[in-house]
Amino acid sequence: MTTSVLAGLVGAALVGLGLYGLVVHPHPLRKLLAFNLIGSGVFLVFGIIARRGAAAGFPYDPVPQAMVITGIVVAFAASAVAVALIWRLYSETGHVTLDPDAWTNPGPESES
Amino acid sequence: MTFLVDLFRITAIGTGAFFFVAGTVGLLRFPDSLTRLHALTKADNLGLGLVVLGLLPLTENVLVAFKLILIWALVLISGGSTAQLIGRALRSGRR
Amino acid sequence: MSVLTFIDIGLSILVVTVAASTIVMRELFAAVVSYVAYGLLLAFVWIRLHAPDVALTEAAVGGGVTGVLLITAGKRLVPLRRTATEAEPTLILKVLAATLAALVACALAAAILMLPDEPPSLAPEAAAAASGPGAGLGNPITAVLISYRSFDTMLEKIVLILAVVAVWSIGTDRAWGNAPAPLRQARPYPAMVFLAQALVPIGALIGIHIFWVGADAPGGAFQGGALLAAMWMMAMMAQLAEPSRIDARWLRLALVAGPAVFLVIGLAGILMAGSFFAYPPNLAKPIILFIETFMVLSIAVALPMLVAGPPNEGLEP
Amino acid sequence: MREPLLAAAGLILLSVAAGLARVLRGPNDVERLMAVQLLSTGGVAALLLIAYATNVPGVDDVALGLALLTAFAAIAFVNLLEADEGGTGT
Repeated sequence: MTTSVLAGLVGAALVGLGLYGLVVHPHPLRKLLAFNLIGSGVFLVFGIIARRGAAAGFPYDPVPQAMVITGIVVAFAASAVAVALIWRLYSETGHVTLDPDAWTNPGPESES
Repeated sequence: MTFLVDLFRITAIGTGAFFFVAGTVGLLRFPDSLTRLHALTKADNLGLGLVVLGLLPLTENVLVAFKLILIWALVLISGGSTAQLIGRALRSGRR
Repeated sequence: MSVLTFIDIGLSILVVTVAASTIVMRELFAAVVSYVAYGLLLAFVWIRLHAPDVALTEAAVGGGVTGVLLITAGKRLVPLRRTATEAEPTLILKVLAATLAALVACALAAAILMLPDEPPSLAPEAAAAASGPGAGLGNPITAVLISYRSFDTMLEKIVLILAVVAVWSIGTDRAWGNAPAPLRQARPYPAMVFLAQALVPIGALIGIHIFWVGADAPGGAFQGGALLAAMWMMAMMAQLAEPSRIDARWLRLALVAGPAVFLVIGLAGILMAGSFFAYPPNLAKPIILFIETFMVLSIAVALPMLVAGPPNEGLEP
Repeated sequence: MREPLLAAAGLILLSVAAGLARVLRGPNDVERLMAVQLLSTGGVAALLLIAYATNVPGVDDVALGLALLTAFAAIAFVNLLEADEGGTGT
């Protein structure tokens, strides 16, 4: 059981956990969080491919690592757009939900 | 000489690790949030300082050694201030 | 079984447990705290994979800034934080989802365990790039980012700008040109102001240092820029700075500076070295540092604007 | 020479893990904030020890970044908690 295999299994577990959260959570921000979990799991799988690709005197293959760095920043940009969309949805409808039926009903804050 | 340096290093790092364990024991055993905060902030910052001290002989040059000390200083400043903020939030929460 | 193996196994269990707690926590705040802790812990795994560059990026962007983005969003949606917005899924759906997720995870794990024994590697090509157009860079990852895969890096900066444009466009028409809502409404505690005043200058210096050493050691434009962005946001939270109006000229110039300089120099490569994004070998290092300087600027400006969100409608007094 | 370093790192990591389990469980949100504190001290110490034992270069910079980011995250969390108490606009 080498470090990279272990990290790869962690990556697989993270993808699974994130997928479960994405399906189960009704709140869009929680879905976004779960989605980021999937993303970092995929990055970890990239990371072990980088570590296994050690060659030419490097302890790792720099190309996948560079792609992961790019990927982390792009994932953040996408999350920011998603957050802005959720905010606008809330200010338009008074709801934070992806269920279109709820948009026509009175807001949940009037009930509680 | 090397023996003395090794002894110093192992003593410092070992004591540092001990303080981390002590901090966690406090965190788990103390009765309320403020005392737990106390255990965490005091013991762990001392532990980090000792670990940094123990790592200093391993650094390759003065710049790296300086950076290690800077790390500790940063954690001390931010740890102290955030502890203050957390304590304040705790008190206003209880009111 | 060495001590290191124990650490690896313990670390893996810890990361997966904290990740699971971001999913199972009932409240958003608790989930976000777990997520930040998870992002910081993930840096350890990257260090174990000998990837300090990625560790720093993951801690800064994946843990810190994404966490703050979610916190800020949660804060703006405070009225709905406690109430359920939709019915919880039924038990059957949960079991189905768990089965599906477990199947996907197992398939992925199987693929990882069955990776070919002779791992494919682009390291030799990257090494060639590092000794060719990226000459003089001691950090192979920076060489890959700026030279071997320069196109990706430039387009990634453009993605950041597009994201800023998208976030601004999501605001209402009336708000166009205004500043985003401040990151903090109430007056900050003195301890918070002290902390920001002490850390922001040191942090900015560290950010620039990490960018500067990125040519030869772990670090680089992304990591340095992300730290600078974090420091700017910290100043905004302590009310030492306000978010800029989105129609400010300096802001827009700073946003496009990185990709624009990159593109111009890439085009100049056609004239000077014969192909797009080729650098004359003897000038490669100064040119790359020149491009990276503007990229740091763009990243340091884009990330806080993405966190601050769309422009604010009401003109606050 | 690396075994003592790793043993210390393992011990610190273990106490960080136990502490995280305690504070993340709550019950109040302020207590959860201590998770960030825990990682800024214990996390940085364990990171430095592991990196020195396994010869990963440039980890001092990673640790510097980690120290800054934990402070940043702590400020952001305190910010949210106050909004929760209804403390807006003074």
